[in-house]
Amino acid sequence: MSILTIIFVDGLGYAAWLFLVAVGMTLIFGVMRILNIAHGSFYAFGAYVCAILIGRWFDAGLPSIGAYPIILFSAIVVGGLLGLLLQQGILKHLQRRDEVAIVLATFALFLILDDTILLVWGTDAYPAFQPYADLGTIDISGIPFALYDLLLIALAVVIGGSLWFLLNRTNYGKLLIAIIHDPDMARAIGVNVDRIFPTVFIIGAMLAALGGASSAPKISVAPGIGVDVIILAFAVVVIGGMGSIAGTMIGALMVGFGRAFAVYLVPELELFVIYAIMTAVLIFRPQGLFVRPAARKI
Amino acid sequence: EVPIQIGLVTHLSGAAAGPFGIPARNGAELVIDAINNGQMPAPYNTRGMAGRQIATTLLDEAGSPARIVTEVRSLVESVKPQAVIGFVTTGTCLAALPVLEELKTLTVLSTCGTPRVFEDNNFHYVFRTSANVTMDGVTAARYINNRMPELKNYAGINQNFAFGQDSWRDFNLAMKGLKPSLSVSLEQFPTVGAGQYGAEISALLSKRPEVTFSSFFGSDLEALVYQLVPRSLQRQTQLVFSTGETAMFRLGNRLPDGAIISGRGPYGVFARDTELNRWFRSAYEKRYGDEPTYTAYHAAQAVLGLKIAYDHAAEKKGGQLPDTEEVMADFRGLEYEAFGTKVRMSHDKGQQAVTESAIGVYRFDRETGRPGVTDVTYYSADCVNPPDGTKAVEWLSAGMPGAKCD
Amino acid sequence: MLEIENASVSIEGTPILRNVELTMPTGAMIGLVGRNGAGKTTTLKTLIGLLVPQSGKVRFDGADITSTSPHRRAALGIGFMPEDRRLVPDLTVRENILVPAWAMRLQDAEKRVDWIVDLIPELGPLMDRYAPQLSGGQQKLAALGRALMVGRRALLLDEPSEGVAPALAERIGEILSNLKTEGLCVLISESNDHHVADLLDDVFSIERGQVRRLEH
Amino acid sequence: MSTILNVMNLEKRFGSVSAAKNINVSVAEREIVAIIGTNGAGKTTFVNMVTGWLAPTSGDIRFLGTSIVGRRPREMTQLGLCRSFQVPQVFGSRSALENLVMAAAVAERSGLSLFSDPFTEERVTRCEMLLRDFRIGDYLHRKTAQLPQGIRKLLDIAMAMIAMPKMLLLDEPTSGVSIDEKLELMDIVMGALKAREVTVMFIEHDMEIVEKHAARVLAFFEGGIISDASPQQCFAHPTVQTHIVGEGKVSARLKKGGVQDA
Amino acid sequence: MPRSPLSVPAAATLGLIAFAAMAFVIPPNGITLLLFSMARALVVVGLLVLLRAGLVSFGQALYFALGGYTVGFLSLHFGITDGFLRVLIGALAAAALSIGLGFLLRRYRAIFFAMLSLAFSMILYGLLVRSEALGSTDGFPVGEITWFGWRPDPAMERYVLYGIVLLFAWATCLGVDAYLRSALGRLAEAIHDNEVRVEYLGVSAEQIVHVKYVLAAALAGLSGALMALVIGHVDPNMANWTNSGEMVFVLILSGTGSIFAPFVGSIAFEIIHAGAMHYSPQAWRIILGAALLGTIMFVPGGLWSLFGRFRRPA
Ligand SMILES: Nc1ncnc2c1ncn2[C@@H]1O[C@H](COP(=O)(O)OP(=O)(O)OP(=O)(O)O)[C@@H](O)[C@H]1O
Ligand SMILES: Nc1ncnc2c1ncn2[C@@H]1O[C@H](COP(=O)(O)OP(=O)(O)OP(=O)(O)O)[C@@H](O)[C@H]1O
Ligand SMILES: [Mg+2]
Ligand SMILES: [Mg+2]
Repeated sequence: MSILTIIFVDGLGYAAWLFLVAVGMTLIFGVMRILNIAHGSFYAFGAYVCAILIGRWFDAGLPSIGAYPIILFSAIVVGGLLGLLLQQGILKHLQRRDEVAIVLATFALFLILDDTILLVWGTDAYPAFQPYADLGTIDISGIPFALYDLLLIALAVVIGGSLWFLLNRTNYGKLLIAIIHDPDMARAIGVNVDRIFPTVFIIGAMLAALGGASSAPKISVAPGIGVDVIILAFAVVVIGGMGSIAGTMIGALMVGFGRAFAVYLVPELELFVIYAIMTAVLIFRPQGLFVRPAARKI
Repeated sequence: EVPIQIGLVTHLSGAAAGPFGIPARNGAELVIDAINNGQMPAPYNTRGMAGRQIATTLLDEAGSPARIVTEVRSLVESVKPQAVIGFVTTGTCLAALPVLEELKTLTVLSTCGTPRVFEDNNFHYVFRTSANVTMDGVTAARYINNRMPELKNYAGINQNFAFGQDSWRDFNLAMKGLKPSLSVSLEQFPTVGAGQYGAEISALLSKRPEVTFSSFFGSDLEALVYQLVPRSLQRQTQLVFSTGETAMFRLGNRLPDGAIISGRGPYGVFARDTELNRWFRSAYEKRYGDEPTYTAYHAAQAVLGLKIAYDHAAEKKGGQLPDTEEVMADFRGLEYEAFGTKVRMSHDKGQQAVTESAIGVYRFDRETGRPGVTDVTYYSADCVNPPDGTKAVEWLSAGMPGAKCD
Repeated sequence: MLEIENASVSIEGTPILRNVELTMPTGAMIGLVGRNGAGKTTTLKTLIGLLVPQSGKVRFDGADITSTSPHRRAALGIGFMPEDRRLVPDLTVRENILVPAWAMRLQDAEKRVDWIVDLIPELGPLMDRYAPQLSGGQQKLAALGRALMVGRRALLLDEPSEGVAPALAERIGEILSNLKTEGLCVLISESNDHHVADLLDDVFSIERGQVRRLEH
Repeated sequence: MSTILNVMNLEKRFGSVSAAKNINVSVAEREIVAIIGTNGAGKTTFVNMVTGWLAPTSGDIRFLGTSIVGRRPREMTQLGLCRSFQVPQVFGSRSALENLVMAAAVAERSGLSLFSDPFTEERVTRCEMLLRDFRIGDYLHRKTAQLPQGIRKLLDIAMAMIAMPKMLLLDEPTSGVSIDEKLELMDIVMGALKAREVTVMFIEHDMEIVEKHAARVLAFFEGGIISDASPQQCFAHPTVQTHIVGEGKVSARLKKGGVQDA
Repeated sequence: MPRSPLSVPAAATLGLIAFAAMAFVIPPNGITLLLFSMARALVVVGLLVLLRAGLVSFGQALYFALGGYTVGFLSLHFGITDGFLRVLIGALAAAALSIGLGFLLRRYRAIFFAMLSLAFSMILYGLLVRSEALGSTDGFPVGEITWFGWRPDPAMERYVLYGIVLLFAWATCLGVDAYLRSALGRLAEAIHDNEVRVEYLGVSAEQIVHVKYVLAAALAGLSGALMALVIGHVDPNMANWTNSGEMVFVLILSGTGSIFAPFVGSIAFEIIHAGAMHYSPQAWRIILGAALLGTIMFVPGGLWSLFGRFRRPA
C-alpha cells in the first residue's frame, strides 16, 4: 500500500536523524559511563558552524557540491575542539566522581555552551538550505522526497555499521568493554586508559556535531536547537540499552516509525510517541533492548 | 530631574527572540531614544514623556512563566518603574499580569495577543495597544474565502502550544462561520522546535488539502519552508502563513511566491504610508540594518501610546508629573495615529485596542531583490475584531455577528 | 628484580604501609603473609602502580618505576592477579585472558593462551564461557590465566588459593614454583600460607603495614 | 530429630552446563553439615537454590515440610533460613557497626518497628560485642567498602548470624580469612550456633575445619554428591582424595592431627 | 554514630524562628526570594531522600506540576479558595499518583529510573500542553487564596504565605528526619549499596523504594502546590524536564549531607540566579552553569559541606 511506503520512508528518515543525533551519546555513555547532557550543545555548535561555513561558501559563489564536505568538516572541527577541551579541561578531573555529579557537570557545561552560542552568534537564525534544496527530490509512491533525507539514511547506516563493527567485532572494541567495566583493573593489565577515554569522548563529540551539521541544511539554525535533542537522544539511548550501538539503531527505528505513523494517523499523539515507546520497552525489558550482563555477585 | 523608569520585557534569548523579541526591543528603544531627544515627527516631537527623560530596564521574557513572575516582581520591587511595557508571548504575560496588577504597576502590553487577558480578568492597571490574536484568523479566513469561493477543504499545521492552538482554533471557527460546508482534511501540531517536518509534509502532500494554514514563526517557520519548498508543497496547496510578515525579509526568495502572509495589523510592508511610518522605517533601518516587523511596530506604538497619555495628563496638571491613575485616565479610550495604522483603545473599558488588519500575497521582486506583497486587502477594525464585551470564541462560533465590513 | 625501597603508602590520608622493604630476586617465589588488614593488597597495588607511595621507591631491574603508570608496568612484564578476580563480565574467559595481549599488541598471544591452558587444564572447558557464568574458584583460575598472559617477568598474586579446593591449590603452587625456573619471579600474598609454604624461597610477614623478612 | 531440609532430585542446568544433578539430601534439625567439592562442582549453586536465589530446573526443596521452590530469598529469610556469601555482601558506604545494627534491627522487627530508629543503645552494644568477638573491633566505624577483604568476610558472616535463624547456610565462611583468625572464628560461630540449636550447612575448603566442626560431609563433584558420610569416611573416598582434598601438605597436617599449630 | 551538636528537630525549630524573624527586617524582594527558595527546597528534600537510595529522578516535575495544577484546578472548577486545603490536596494527589506509578517504577534503578520518571513527567507535560481547557502552554491563574475563611489584605498576603511555607518546611524537616533515621529510611540507603543483602535480610527492596518514592512525590506535590500559591499561576513548564533538571541542579548545589542542605542550596540558587539575571540578562545561564560547575569541581559535597567543615566532626 502506498501510504505504508510513505510512512516507511518518513519513518526511516526520522530514524536516521535520531540515530545520528543519539549515537554519539550512546558511545560516550557506553564507554565512559558519562551521560553527556552537553551533547545537545555539541549538536548546536556543529549546526552553527556548518550553517555559517555553508553560508560563506555560497556567498562566495562557490559550487554547490563543495557544501557537502563542509558538513563533515565542521563536525570534525567542532567535535575535535570542544571534545578535547571539555574532556581534558573538566571531565578528566571528575573521573572518579559519582554519576550524578558527572551528569550535572555536563548539564552545567550545557548551560554555559548554550549561552555562549547566544553571545557568539546572537539570536538570529542561520540558514544553510542550499545543500538540501540543491539535491532535488525523487518520487516514491507519487510523493516527492528530498534526496538529502535519503542521503542521511545512508550516512546513518554507514556510521552505525562501522561503529558497531568497531565495538563488537574488533579487539579494540573489547578493550573498550574492559575499560568500561573496571578502568583500574584495565590499567593494571596494560590498557592505556588515559589515551582511550579522550579518544572516545572526541569521537562522541564529533558524532554529536555531525548530527547538528547534517541537520543544518534542513532547519534554520537558531538558539535553543540543542535542548530538545538531549531528551530525544536520551530516550533513544535508553530504549536501546545503555551503550549499545545496535540497540540505539533499533530504538531510533522504533521511534521513527512510531512517529511517522502517529503523524499520519493520530497527529495528537506525536508528542507522546517517544515516551510511550520508551515506557513500553522498559516495562518489558527494564534495562532496554540490549542488556549487558552484570558481574556475578554471589 | 528624576527620569521616568520603564521596565521593558521581551524575549532576549530563546526561540522567540529572533523573530519577535529583538525587533520589539529595537522598536521600543528606537522610539524611546527619539522621544528622549525630541526627534519624533510632529505632533510627537516634544522632548521626553511629560517632559521627563525615560530610563529603561530590560528584562528577558524567555523561560517559564513561573520564572517571569519572580523576575517581574523583583524588577518592580527593586527598580520601582512607573510603567512596564512589552510582553510578546501569552504564557509569560498571563502569569505576570496578576503580579503587576497586585503591585499596582501600569502595564502596557505591546503584543501578547491572547483574548484571555481581558476575558478572564478584570485588570485595572493593564493596557494593550495592539489587537488580539483573533484578528489573525478572521483576517485570513475572510481573505481566503474572498479569493477562493470554490474552496472545499483546508488543513492546518501549527505549533503545539497555546499560540499555535489558538491560532488554528480561531482560523477554523472563522472559516466554518463563513462557510459551514468546508471540511478540515488534516490538523498537525508538531512540537515547538521540532525542526524535522518530513512526515508532516508527506502527509500534506498525500492528503492534498486546497489550503494549508500555519501560524509557525521564527526558525520553525523557516525550517518548514526550507523543507516544503524542494518538495513542491506550495504547488499543491495555497499556503497561508499568519505570521509570515515576520519572516519575509529573512526568507527572501525562499518563501514561495503566492503564499498568503499577514502580521497582526497593518505593519511592516503592510503599514499605511504615513510620515510617521516613513520616519520609523528609515530610522529603524538606519539603526539596526534590518526591516522592522510587526512586533517592532507593536512595541513602538505601545511606547507612543504611553507618551501620549503622559503628555495629556501632564498638560492637565500644568506640566507636573502625573501619577499612575491620572495617566491611566488619559490612556483609557485613547485613539492615536501610530506608525503603521491608527490605534483605537475602544474595548474592555478602554484598555484594549483594536486596529484594522492587512493581508496579502507574497511576491519576491527578482529585479530589486526585495520581498513584497501584492493583492493587499485591509479589513477595518470592526470587521475582524469581536465587538466590545463579546468573547472571541463565542463570537467566532456564532458566525461573527455584528462584524462591520466595508 | 622487583623491589620496594623504604616505601610508605597512605590511602586517603590514612597511612597504611610504613617503610616497606621487599626484594624479589629473579627466579624466586616469595610469600607475603599477614592477617586480614595487614596491608598485603596494598603492597601489591603499590608494586603494580595502582597506588603511589608517598615516599620511597619501586624498582624494576634497577630502574626506578615509582611513578610509572600501571599500564607501562604491565608492558614491562609484570602480571597482577587481584584478590577479588575482577574479570570483565561481557567477555568470555578467553577474551578476558587476551585483553592484555590486545592492549599491548603482543604477537604471541594465541600461543601464550595455549600454554596457559596447558598449565591449568581446568580452564580448557571454560574458555568460551562468559565470566559471570563461572563459579568463584573458576573465576580465580581465569584471573590467574590473565595474570600469566601479562607476567613474563614477574607475577603478583593476591591470595591465589583463597576459595580454591585444596587439591587444586596445591597443584597451582607447584605450577608456580615451576615457572620460576623460567626466570620469572613470583610474589604470593596469603592469609593462609600452608598450601605453598614449602615451595617458597623467601617469606615476608606483614603486620600493621610493616614488613619483616622471616627466617626461612 | 526431625528433618528440617529435604532436597529431592534437584537439578540445575545453565544451558549445556549441568550445575546440579540428581541431588538428594535431607538434613535433620540441629545437624551440622559441611559441603566440600572441587571448584565449580555446584556448591554455591546448591545454596543459591535452597535460599531462593536460583530456581531449580527440576526437583523439590522442602523446608520444615513445605515446598519452597519459587520463593524469593526474602521469604526464605522470613521463614528462618539465612545464608552468608562466598563474595561478602555488605553495605559498602556504611560502617561495619551500622551494617550489623541494620541486620539486627531487621531480624528483630515486629510490625511498626521499621518506622523507628534502629540505633537503640542496647542493640548497638550487642552488635559491638559481636564484632569484637569476631576480631573486627578495630574496624567498627570504618566504611566497609574500605575494609580488607577478610574483614568484610567476617562481617558478612556476622550479619547472617545475628538473625539466629532456624537454619544457616554459610558459603565458604573462612576463605580469605587469615589462618589464625579463621579457626577461632569458626569456634565462635559454631559455638554460638550450636548453643542456639541452629542447623548449619557450610561450604568449606579447609579440611581441618570440616573435620573439627562437622559430623557429616557432603562432597560435591561435577554437579553431583559423590559422598555423604562422616569426615573420615568422606576423605577416604578416592575421588574426594584426588580431586578435592589432595594428597599434599594439608592432609599431611590433618593426619598429624595438629590443628593448633598456627 | 557521629552526633551533630543539635538534633534536627531543635535545629529546624531554631531555623523556623530565625526565618520568621527575617520577615521583619528584609525588603519585599528578599521575602519573594525566600518564598521561592523555601517552596522549591521541599521538592529538593524529596530528591535528596531519593538520592540517599542512589535514585535520581529526572521526572520530579511530574508531581510538582500535579501539586500545582491541583491547587489551581480546585479553585478554577470547585471554587475552593482555602490555601491550606488546596496545598494538602495537592500533596495528596501527588502521593496518590505515585502510589500507582510506584508499582512500576520501583523495579528500576539508576538511569532507567531517571528516564522512566522523566517519561511520565513528559507525558503529563504533553497532556497539559494539549489541554486547551487548562490554558495549554499559557496555564491559568490559581485565583484568590484564603486561610480558613480569612483573606489577608493584599499587603499582608505574602507575609502570611511566607509563614505558611515556613511551617510546611519545618514540618517537612521533622518528618523526613524521622523517616531517614528509621529502619525503613536506612534500609533504603542500604539498597544503593547492596540490594542482594537487603533482600537476604528478609525485606523487599522494591517495597522500600516504593515508600521512598511516594514520600518524595508527596514532597514534590507539596512543593508544587506551595509554589503555585507563591507564583499565583500554573503552566505546563512546571512538568517539563528542564524543571526537573533544575531541581537536581539545586540538590547538587546544596549537597546531600543534611536535610537542611536543600534550603541553603535553594536560597543560594535563587541569589545566584537573580544576580546572573541582573548582571548579564542575555547570558545568565553562563553564570549559573559556571556556579554549578565550580561547585561540582571544587566543593564536591555541595554548599552544605562548607558548613560541615566547621561544625561536624568526621
Ligand atoms: N580506600 C581505603 N581507605 C582507607 N583505608 C583503606 C582503604 N583501603 C584499604 N584500607 C586499609 O588499609 C589496610 C590494609 O588493607 P589491605 O587490603 O592491604 O589488607 P590485606 O592484608 O590485603 O587484607 P586481606 O587479607 O583481608 O585482604 C586496612 O587496614 C584497610 O582498612
Ligand atoms: N549463570 C551461570 N551460567 C552458566 N554456568 C554457570 C552459571 N553459574 C554457575 N555456572 C556453572 O555451574 C557450575 C557450578 O557453579 P558453582 O558456583 O555452584 O560452583 P561452586 O561449587 O560453588 O564452586 P567454587 O568452589 O569455585 O565456588 C560451574 O561449572 C559454573 O561454571
Ligand atoms: Mg587483601
Ligand atoms: Mg562457590
